[in-house]
Amino acid sequence: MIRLTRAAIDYLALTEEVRRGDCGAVVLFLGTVRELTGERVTVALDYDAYPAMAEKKMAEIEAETRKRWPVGAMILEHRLGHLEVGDISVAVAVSCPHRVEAFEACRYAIDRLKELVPIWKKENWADGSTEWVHPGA
Amino acid sequence: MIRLTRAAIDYLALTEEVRRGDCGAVVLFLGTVRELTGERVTVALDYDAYPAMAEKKMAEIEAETRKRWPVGAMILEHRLGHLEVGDISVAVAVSCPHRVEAFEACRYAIDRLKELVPIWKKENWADGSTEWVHPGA
Amino acid sequence: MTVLLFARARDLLGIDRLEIDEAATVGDLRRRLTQLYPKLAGLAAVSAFAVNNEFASDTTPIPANAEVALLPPVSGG
Amino acid sequence: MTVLLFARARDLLGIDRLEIDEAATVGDLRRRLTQLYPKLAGLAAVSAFAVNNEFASDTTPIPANAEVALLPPVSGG
Repeated sequence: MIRLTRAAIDYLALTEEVRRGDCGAVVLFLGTVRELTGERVTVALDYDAYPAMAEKKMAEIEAETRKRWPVGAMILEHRLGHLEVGDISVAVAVSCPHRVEAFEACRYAIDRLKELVPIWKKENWADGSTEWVHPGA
Repeated sequence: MIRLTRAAIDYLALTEEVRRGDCGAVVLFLGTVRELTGERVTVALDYDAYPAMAEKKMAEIEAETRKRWPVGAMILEHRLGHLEVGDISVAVAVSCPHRVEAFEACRYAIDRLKELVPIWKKENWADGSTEWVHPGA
Repeated sequence: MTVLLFARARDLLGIDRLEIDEAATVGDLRRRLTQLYPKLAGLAAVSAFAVNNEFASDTTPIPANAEVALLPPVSGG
Repeated sequence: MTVLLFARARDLLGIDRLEIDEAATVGDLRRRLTQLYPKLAGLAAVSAFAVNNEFASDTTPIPANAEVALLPPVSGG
């Protein structure tokens, strides 16, 4: 299951959703807004998306992940809008029968999400300036 | 931080404890009681430990993990006693500045825990029999 | 045709979409954008394009009524 | 000396610790246990021992008043 949301990510609900009797392992990844990038201080991030394509790509990532590992349940959820330091921007929860699979599947899903999903963040630096983050641009 | 407990593991509290402004990534692993092992049906597990040594080994694993990765905060918690299918037996929560480190550190900690910590589980099979699990014995 | 703009591309032009004559391929569109909007040139050179919600290469044809988007390097997560 | 027992070892003997004459090394203790408690022999052969909460090899000496434990293969997690 995939979700784009403007509300705070409720990772407890999301983790409960993936727990299953036939899965002995759950791995949850949370991406949170970090205060420091090198020497620069972030006060907030704004996340923008191309929603229709982002949802399509996230659904494809779920399908690819399920093809490669015996996933019981998984949820990819990304938050959009204005986030403060410490807020959760993305959560990936995966349950699998065994732990190695659950770690690999969760890591694959977040790695692919960061590569492929049309979502962008704008830094709000402590000095008042802002800057879209476009790696390599 | 490490904990042995006979109460249900509150992984929400534990995850909140590791979230930090200087860490952009949290990885949580939950081990849960799986219903099926091959064809056999588990109804419950009993976990026994050598508590003093288990706590010592868990503290060593935390120290080793912190030596290898830039861990912000981490908690290893293992439950003991009688657990039903779906209950959480172990939780490892790790925060790091970046996600690759958080995944590796969390996985290392749970892998080492399963190798080194003197905790044992007894299967309670659906046919009423019980059996201590001693890999290789 | 309409081209959707996001992130820095939107800020550079101050609009979230632009109207432009039909282009046969993504490569044609990229060249056209670069000529018409010099401010966008540097970013357009390193951006991807999407045609109907799928990543497209410069040789991808653009069908009539396609939904086309300029996608600067992504930074979600 | 006292040897703590856990898991299947405890169930096999029906007790959680046993008293046994001092042994110089873990190897001596392992042999002694195997002779005195034939029921334990198979499991003792594949078990680890701990001396003062640390894994010990067969050559590890056992100090007086050490806390010694027989550790069948672990299965926590």
